[in-house]
Amino acid sequence: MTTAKAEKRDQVPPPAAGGRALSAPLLGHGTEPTLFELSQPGRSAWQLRTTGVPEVPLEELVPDHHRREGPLTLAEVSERDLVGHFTRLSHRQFSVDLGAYPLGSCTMKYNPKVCDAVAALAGLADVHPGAPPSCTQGWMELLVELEAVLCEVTGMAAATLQPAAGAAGELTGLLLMRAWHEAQGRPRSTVIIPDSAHGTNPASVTLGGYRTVTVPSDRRGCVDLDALRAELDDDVAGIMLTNPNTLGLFEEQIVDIAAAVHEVGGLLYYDGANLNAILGVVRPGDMGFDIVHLNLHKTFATPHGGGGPGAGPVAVSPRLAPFLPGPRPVRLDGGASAPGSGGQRYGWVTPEHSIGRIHSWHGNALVLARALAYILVHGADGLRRVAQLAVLNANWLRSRLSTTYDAPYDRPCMHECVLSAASLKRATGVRALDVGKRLLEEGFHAPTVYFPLVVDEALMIEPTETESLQTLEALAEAFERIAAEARAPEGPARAAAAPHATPVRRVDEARAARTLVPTFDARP
Amino acid sequence: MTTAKAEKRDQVPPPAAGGRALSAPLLGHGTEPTLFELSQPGRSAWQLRTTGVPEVPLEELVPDHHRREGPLTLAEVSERDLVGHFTRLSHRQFSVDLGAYPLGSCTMKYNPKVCDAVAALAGLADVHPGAPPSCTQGWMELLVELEAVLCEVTGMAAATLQPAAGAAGELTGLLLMRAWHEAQGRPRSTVIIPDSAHGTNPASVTLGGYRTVTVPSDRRGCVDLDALRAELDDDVAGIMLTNPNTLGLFEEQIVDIAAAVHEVGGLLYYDGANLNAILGVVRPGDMGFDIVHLNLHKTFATPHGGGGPGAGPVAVSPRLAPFLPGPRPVRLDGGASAPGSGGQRYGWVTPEHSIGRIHSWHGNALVLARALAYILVHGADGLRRVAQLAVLNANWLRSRLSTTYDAPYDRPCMHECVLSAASLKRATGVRALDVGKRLLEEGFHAPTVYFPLVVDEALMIEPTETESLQTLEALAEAFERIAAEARAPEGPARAAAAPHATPVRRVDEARAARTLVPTFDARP
Amino acid sequence: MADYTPHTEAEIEAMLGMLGLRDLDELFAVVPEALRLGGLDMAPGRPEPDVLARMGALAGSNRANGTDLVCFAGGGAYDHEVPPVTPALALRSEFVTSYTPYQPEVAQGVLQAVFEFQTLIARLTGLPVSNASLYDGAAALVEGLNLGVAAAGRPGVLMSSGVNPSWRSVARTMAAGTGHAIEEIPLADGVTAWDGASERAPGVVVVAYPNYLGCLEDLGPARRLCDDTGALLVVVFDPVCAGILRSPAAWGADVAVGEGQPLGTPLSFGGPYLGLFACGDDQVRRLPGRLVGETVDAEGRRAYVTTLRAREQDIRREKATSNVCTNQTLMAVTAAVQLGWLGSSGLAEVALRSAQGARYCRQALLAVPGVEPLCTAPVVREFALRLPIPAADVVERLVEEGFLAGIPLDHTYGGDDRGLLVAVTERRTREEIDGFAAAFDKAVR
Amino acid sequence: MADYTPHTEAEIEAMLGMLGLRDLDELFAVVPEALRLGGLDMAPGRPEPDVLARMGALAGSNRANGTDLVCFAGGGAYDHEVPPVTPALALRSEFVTSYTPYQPEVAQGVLQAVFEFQTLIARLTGLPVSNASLYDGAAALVEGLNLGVAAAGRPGVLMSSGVNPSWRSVARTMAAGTGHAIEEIPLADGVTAWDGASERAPGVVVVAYPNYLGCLEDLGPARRLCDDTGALLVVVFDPVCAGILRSPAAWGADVAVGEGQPLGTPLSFGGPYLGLFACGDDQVRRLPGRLVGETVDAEGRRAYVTTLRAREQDIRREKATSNVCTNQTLMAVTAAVQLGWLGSSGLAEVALRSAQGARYCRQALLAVPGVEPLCTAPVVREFALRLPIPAADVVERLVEEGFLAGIPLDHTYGGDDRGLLVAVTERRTREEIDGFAAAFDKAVR
Ligand SMILES: Cc1ncc(COP(=O)(O)O)c(C=O)c1O
Ligand SMILES: Cc1ncc(COP(=O)(O)O)c(C=O)c1O
Repeated sequence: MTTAKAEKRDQVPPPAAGGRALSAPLLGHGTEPTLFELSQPGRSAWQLRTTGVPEVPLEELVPDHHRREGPLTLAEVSERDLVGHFTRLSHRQFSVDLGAYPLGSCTMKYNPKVCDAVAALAGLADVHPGAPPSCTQGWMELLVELEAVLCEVTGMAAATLQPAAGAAGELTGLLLMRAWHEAQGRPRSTVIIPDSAHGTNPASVTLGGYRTVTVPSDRRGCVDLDALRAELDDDVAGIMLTNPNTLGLFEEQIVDIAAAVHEVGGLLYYDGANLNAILGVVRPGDMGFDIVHLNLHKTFATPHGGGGPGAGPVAVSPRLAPFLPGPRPVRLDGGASAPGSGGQRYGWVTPEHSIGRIHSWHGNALVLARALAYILVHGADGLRRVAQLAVLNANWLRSRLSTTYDAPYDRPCMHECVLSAASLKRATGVRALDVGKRLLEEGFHAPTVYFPLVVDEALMIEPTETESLQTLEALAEAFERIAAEARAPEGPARAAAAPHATPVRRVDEARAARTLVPTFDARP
Repeated sequence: MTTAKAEKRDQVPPPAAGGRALSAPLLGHGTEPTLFELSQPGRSAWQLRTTGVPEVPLEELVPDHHRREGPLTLAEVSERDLVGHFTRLSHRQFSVDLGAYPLGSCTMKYNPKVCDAVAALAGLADVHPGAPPSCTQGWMELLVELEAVLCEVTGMAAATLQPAAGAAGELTGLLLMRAWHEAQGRPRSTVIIPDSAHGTNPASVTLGGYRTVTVPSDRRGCVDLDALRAELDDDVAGIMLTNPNTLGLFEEQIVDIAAAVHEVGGLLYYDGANLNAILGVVRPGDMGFDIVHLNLHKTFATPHGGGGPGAGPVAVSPRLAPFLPGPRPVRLDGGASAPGSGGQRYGWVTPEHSIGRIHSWHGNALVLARALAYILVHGADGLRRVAQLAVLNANWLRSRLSTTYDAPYDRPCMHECVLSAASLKRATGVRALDVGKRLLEEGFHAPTVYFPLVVDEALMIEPTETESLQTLEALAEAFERIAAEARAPEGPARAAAAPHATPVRRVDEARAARTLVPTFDARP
Repeated sequence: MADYTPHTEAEIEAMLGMLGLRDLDELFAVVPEALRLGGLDMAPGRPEPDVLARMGALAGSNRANGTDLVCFAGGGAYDHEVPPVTPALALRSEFVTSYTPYQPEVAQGVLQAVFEFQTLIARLTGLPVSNASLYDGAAALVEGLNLGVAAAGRPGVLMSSGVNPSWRSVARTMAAGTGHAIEEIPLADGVTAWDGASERAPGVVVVAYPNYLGCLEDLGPARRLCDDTGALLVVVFDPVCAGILRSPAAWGADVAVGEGQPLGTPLSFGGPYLGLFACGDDQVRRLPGRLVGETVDAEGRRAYVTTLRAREQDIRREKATSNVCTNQTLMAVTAAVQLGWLGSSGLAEVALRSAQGARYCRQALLAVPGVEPLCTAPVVREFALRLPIPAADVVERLVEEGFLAGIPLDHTYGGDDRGLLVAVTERRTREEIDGFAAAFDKAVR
Repeated sequence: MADYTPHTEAEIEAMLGMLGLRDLDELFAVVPEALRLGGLDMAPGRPEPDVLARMGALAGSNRANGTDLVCFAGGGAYDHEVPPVTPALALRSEFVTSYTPYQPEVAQGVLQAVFEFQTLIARLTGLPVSNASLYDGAAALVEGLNLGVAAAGRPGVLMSSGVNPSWRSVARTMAAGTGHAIEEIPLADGVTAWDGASERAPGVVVVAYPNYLGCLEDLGPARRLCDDTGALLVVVFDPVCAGILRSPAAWGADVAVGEGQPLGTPLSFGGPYLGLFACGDDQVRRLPGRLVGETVDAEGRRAYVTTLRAREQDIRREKATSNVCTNQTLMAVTAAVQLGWLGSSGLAEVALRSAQGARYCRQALLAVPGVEPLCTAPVVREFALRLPIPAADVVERLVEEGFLAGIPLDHTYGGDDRGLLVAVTERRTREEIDGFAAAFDKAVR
C-alpha cells in the first residue's frame, strides 16, 4: 500500500455528532449503537494521575516527520456512556454464567469464581514479565508446580507452559517432533491425522513443515488400524490423535496404534482438547503418547473469554524434554549454578536442544494461575470425579436422545456424544443448523454442528460435568420438542425462521462475506 | 405467636426435587425459578477452610433444648446454579449502568467505578468496627475529612456520619431539635412541613415525638409565607424544608422564611435530598438552616443498591454541635487527652450533650468512603459544575416537554421538573402511570409519578448531570411519541397495556396486596 | 477539575441558547444574590488515580484483618468466610446501580432476590414474614420496639442487658422521640435476671439469643413474662448461630430482629450492614419497611412487587410507624447469595465449626494464669473472660502481636474494665488460636 | 475433595440405572484394563479458601509493581494506567464466560465489541482491516511473516534487529517449520542498517516503530526496499505511541503488527496479552484468525458475525496459512473499552506524557556519572543507556531500593552486558523519577 493511499484511509470522517447516541437500554432487544455513533468530539472520560513532570510540547519531543499525519479519531465518549454501552452489549451475550452451553469439543463447564479472585491478586497481576528472578520467585514456583501436576495428569516427564492456546501447543509439539527427528539424523516429512480431527491439527501440521496424511475412521468411529498400518513407513514423523476422539469415542486400540507408530520410529501426539473425559482415569503417557498438549481453557475451567485467552501447555516424554522451548522456570537444587540464581530457589533455564521461544514472554500466565488453583481445589479425587460425571452426563444425554435423533455410533461415549439430524433432515428438511438455532430460543446454547466432518448433519453435544440432571432433562426435552415440532405441519418453516426470542434474529452470514464490512468506516 | 404455631410454621415442606430447575437463561424473558425450586437436597456449594480445630459433636457443644427444633431447610444448590440464577436475575433488572433513570427526587446519576475500587480496598473493607483506634487511624482520618467537606458544602459547623440513610438523618435532626429545645428549657410540640414534602418528613416528625403541621404551597409552588406565618408560634420546634423543593423549584423567600421561623425560636431543618441542584452555588447554612441531612446516595453518587445502602449524614450549626450523636471521630490536637489516644492523631469523642448513638457502629462506612472519593475527584469547581449541568439538563427537558405535557409551574426549575399528565388524561384517559409504563418499553426508566402529591398526575423528571444531550433528546422524543400515540385511536388501549418489551408485562399490584405472598412458603 | 458530565462546550451553548440564557450562572437567577457563593473553600478536584492513591494511603493507615491482624473480635460484627462468588454476584452492576424497585416490570431481578431473601430469613427464624431489610441490627431492634409498643398499646419495654449495648444505646436515643419507657434488666452469670424488673405491665420484652456475652439463655421465662402480661416477645437472633440453635419462632418470638452482616458482608468498619426483621402473620400490617410479595403480570406469569405499600411512610406520612425509605437492599441480595452458597448444611457447618473453635479457644485462654470466665452459661461462637489487667491494655498489646483480641466489655457486665469478649469463627485455624493463646499469655502479665 | 459437580448420590444412582450400569467405573469399560490408573499421585483436593491462601502466598513471594516496586521496565510490556472502569466492563461475566461467537444470534455482545476493536485498531494504524486478535506481539509478527511470504511468494525475510529480540526468537522457532529464511539486520546508533542486508529479493521486510531501543527511525528506506523488491512491509507498532506518531499506513506499511497489552491489560507476568494485526484490503483473504463483519439479521437489523470463515483452519484445514483458533478476544474487548475510555485525546495525552517522562528521566539518568546514551536517535517512551557496570547488577541493586530499573539489553545491542532499556509511562511522577535517579546514582558505583 502506498503512503498516499494510506493517508487517504486515515482521513476517517469525523464521528457522527452523537446521532441517536442514547443511553436507553435494550433489555435484550433493539440495536445498540456503536461507540463511534455514541461519540461526540470534545467529550472525554480519561483521567490521568498528576505527575509533576515538566510539560514539554509535543513538537519538541517528536520530530516533525515522525508526528501523526492527521488528527486521530477514535471515539469520544463519557465514562457514563462507555459503561452504558458495554453493559448493554453484555446483555446481548450468552455465556456459561447465563446458561448451559453444550458445545461439543469446547468443554464449556462452569468457571469457578475463586479463580477470578486468583487472577486478580495484585501480587500476580502487577508483576512485570521482564523483572529479574529475585522479584518473581512466587510466579516461578507457581509455574513449576503447575508443570508438575500437568505432567502427573498426562503421565509425561516435562512440559512447557508457553503456548497460548491449543493450536499453539500443537505447533509446538510438531516442532518438537521435527527437532527430535532431526536430532536422530533422519528428518521425516509426513504426519498422520484421522479424518475426524479438529481443523487446527492439519493446519498445524502444515505450519510445522509436514505433509498431512489423513486416515479414515472405521465404522465404529475409531482409527482404522489397517488403513493406518498401510500409511506407516519411515517417512512418517508421527500421528496426531485425540482420545477420546472428536466423536467422543475412546480409541480402544490405542496401545496397538502406539506400537505400530513407534515401530516405524514415529511419535504420537495427543491433542488434549478432550482430556476432560479421562482425568485421573487413564493418561496419555500410559497410552503411549510422546507429546501432549492440554487446553487449560477446557479441561481446567479457565474461562474462554468469548474466544480467548486460553493456554495450551505441551507435556512430553523424557526423550523429548531436552527440546522443549525455553527459557523454562525450574527449581534449582542446592548446588545450582543457573545464571543469576544468587540464593534463589527458582531460575530460568533453556533446555539443551531447545526449539526456542514460542511466546513473547512465559505464556498466558494468569490463565496458568487460574488452572493451578482449579487443580489444587480438586486434587486427585476431584479431577477423577470431573471425568466420571462428565462422561455420565454425556451418556445419559446420548441414551435419552438417541431415540429422537440418529446415533451414528451406537456405543457408549465419553464426555461428549455425536448425534445426527440426518433422518430429521430427510423427513422434514430441518437441518442440524436449524436445530441449533431453535435451541437458542429455548434458552440453551446450540451444540457444535457439522463437526466432526465425518458425520452427516452432526450435532456434537458436550454437557460437561457441571450441569445438573435437571438441566440435562430440560435440554433433552428441548431437543425432543424441536424434533417433534419439526414433524408438525408448520414445523419446518418455524425451524427455518428460528430463533425469534434472541437479541437478533437469524444473522445473514452470507451477506457478511459477500459485502465485507470489517470496520465501522467500511460501512457502505 | 405460640411455640406450637411456630413449630408448625417451621415445618417447611422439603424443597421441590429440582422441579424444572434448569440453567437456561432467559435473555430478558420467561420466568426464573426461585432458589427453592433450583434446590436439590444433598447438593451444596460451600467450601470452608481447613482449620485443624478439634471436632466436637454438636450435641456436646449445644445443650439439647438449645438445639434447632428440626432440620433447617434453606436451599441446596451448586455454585454453578447459584451463579446462573443470580446472573439471570441481574438480566431482569434495569439499572443506571443500563440506561437513563430520570426518576425525580432520586438523583439517579452515574456512579463512577473508581468508587467501587475504593470500597473494595482491603484496608477499608476488612477493618473490624470495634478495633481500637490504634488500628483504625486511616478510617478515622477519612471520616473526619468527609465531615469537614460536608460542612463546607452545606455551610455548617459539624456533622454526624452515623445516619444510614436520609430518613435516619431526618429523625436524627428532629431528635437534635428536641434536645436543643429541651436544653433551652422550653420543649415544643409541633414541626411545620410543606404539603409538597417527601413522606419521610412527616413520618420522622412523628417518630421524633412531634406533631406535624402542614403548610400549603402557593401558586408558584413555594411555601405560602403568609400561611406559614399564621402557623408560627412558640410551640413550633421548627420547620423541615428542601430547597429546591420537591417540585424542583427554588424557595426564593428562604431568607424571610428563615427569619420568621427563627423569630419564634424555631429551627430550620434542610432535607438535603435535593442538594445536587445547588452544590457550590448556595449553601443551606447561608440560607439560614440549622440542621441539614445529606443523601450521599443521591448527591455524591454512591449507588442506590436497588434500594440501599445509602448514607444520611447530618450537619448542624455551631449551637447544635454539642448535641450530635456520639462517639464521633475527631482530630486530636497536640495536647489531646481523649481516652486511649496514646500518640494517635484521631480519637473518638462523645459530644457534651449528645443525643446518643443512632447506628450500631459508625454509620455506613464504605458508603462514606465512596462519597469522599467522589468529592475529592470533583473538588470545588467540579461540584459546582455538577449542579450547573444538572440544572441545565432539567431546564432543557422542561422547556422541551412543556408544550406536550402540562407544566403546572411555568418557571425555570432547578435539577428536576414536575410536569403533569392531567390534560392528557382528560383528553385520552392515559394517566401518568401509563406514561411511565410506556416509557419503560422505550428503554428508559419511568419518572417518579404521583409525587409530589400537590400536583395532579405528576410526572417528576430528574435527568441528572451525567446524561448527555443526545440522551435527553431521545428521552424527550419518547415522551412526545407517547403523548402523540395516546391521542391516536388505538393509543389509550396500547398505553394501558404497556409495557410489552420488558421482562414481565404490567404487574398486578392489587393482587399482591390482596393475597399476600411474602415468602415462597406462603404460596397458595 | 474532573467530573462525569458529558457536555461539550458547544452543547452547553446550544442548550443555553434554547433556554434564552447567556451563561450557566443565569440558571440560578432565582437564588437571591446575597446567598450566592463565590466558591467553596475546598481543594481543587484531583484525577481519579490521585484520589485512589490517597484512599489507598488512608486504607494503609488501618490495620486490617487478614493482612495485619487475626480477628478474634465480634460484638455484633463477625469475620465469617465470604467466598469470591458472593460479591461476584451481589455486586453485579444491575443490582448495585438500580433504585428501589418502584417499577416492577423492569425490576424483577432485585424483587425476586429480595423475595428469596425474605423466604430464607423466614425459614431461618421460623416466622412467616420477613421484610426487605433495615439499616442494621440496632435499627431492627428499634423497629421491633416500635411495632411491639404499637401492637401492645403500652410503652413499657423490658430489655435484657444481654442485648448489644450499642443497640440499646440507639434504642434509648430513639426513645427520646417515641416516648418508650425502656427498663434494662441486668444479667446474672450471663443470663437475664427478669425477676429484678420493676415494670409489671410491659408492652415489649426483648432478649438476645445468643446474648452479647455469647451465652445461650432459656427464653422460656421471657415468653412466660409475655404470656402473663400480654407483651410481645422480641428476640434478637444471630443468623449464623441460628443454623444450629432453636429458632426464635420455636421459642415463641413474636418478632425476631438481628444483624445480617455475618451473611456475606465484609466487616467494613461497621457499615453498610443489614438489619433483619421477621414477625408473625398477625403483625404484617405493622411491618416496618419494604415487603416484596409474589403476584402475576398481565399474562399471568409469576412476578414480584413491593406490597402492602400503604404501611410505608410515603403513603401513611405522619401516621406511619416507621420512616424507613432507603434500606439495605444490596446487603439483602448479598445475604440471599451467601445463604444460597451455604445452604442448610453450610450454615450449620459454619455455626458448628465456630462453636468448635470457640470451645477450643476458650479452653486455651482459660489455661492462661489469671484469666477467668466471666460467666458459665453455654456459649456458641463468642465468650466473655475476666482478665487480670484492663482489657483495653491487653487488646493494645495483642495488636502489636498481630491479633485483634476482642472487644473490651463495659463495667455493667461485671468485669470492671477487665472483661473481654472474644469471638471465634470458622475461619480461625488451630494454629492461629494456639498463637493467640501464647501471645495472650504474655500480654496479660 | 472438592469439585463443582451438582450431582447428588441419588441422582448418580438414577442416571447409572438408566444406563444399566452398576457404578461410575463401568463408564470406562472401554478403556483397556492395563491402562487404567489406580489414582493420580497428587495432593488431595483442598477447599477454596485454602487454595486462595496458597495462591496469595505465592503472590506474596513476588515483588509486584505498585506495592513493592516502581516500574521503569518496558521491553514490550508497559505499566500504563488501567482505570477501574476498564476491568469493571471487560470482565463482566458475559464476556468472560462465553465461547467464540459461533452463534451470532446470542453473541452480539462479543461480536460488536470486537467489531469496535477492529475499527479502533484500523483507525490507529491507518490500515483498513484488523483481525479480532492474536496471542501476543510475537504471534502477530509470525503471522505477519506468514502472510507476507505467502503474498510475495518468496521465503526471504529481512528483519530489523530493532524488533523485540524475544519476538525475533519466536519467529526463528517458527521458521523451522515454515522454512522462512530470516536475516536479521543490525542497528547502528539505534537505527536499522539496511545496507548490510545480503538478501536482495526478500518477500518481507520488517521494522519496528518505535524500535526495541525506543528509537524512532525513518521508515522510508524500508518502504523503498519493498518498493524496489516487491516485498511486503511489516511494521511493528506500539498502540500507545501510535497516538502521536506517524501511522504505519502513512509510512506505507502493508501489515502492521503489535502488542496490545498497553491497552488496558495488566502486566500479568507476560500474559494473557494481545496480538494486534492490521493490513490492507488487498490482503484480507490472507488475514490470520477471526474477523468480525457487519451484516443484518432476518429482520434487517444491524448485526455482526465472524466472517470470511473460509480462511480459517477449521475449514481450510491443511491449506490454512494460520492455525490460530482460540485467540485473545477478552483482551480485545478490554482494549476496546480502554480505547473508549481514552478516546483520541486521552491516547495522545498518555503518549505525550510518557514522552515527557522519558525525556525528564533520560536527562536525570544521563546526569549520573558514567552513564551514557546507547544511541542518539529520537525516542518516545523508552530509551537505552550504557552503564559503567553490568546492567543486571544495577537492576538487582535497584530492586533493593524499590525500583524496577529496566530490562538489561543483550550484547547484540552494542552495550556488552552494560546496556539497559528504561521505560517511562504517564504513571511515573516526578518524585518517583527523582528518587530513581538518586538511587541509580548510588547503584552504578
Ligand atoms: C479437538 C480440538 N483440538 C484442538 C483445538 C484447538 O485449541 P485452541 O482453540 O485452544 O487453539 C480445539 C479447540 O477448539 C479442539 O476442540
Ligand atoms: C425529598 C426526599 N427527602 C427524603 C428522602 C429520604 O431519604 P432516604 O431514602 O435516604 O431515607 C428522600 C428519598 O427518596 C427524598 O427524595
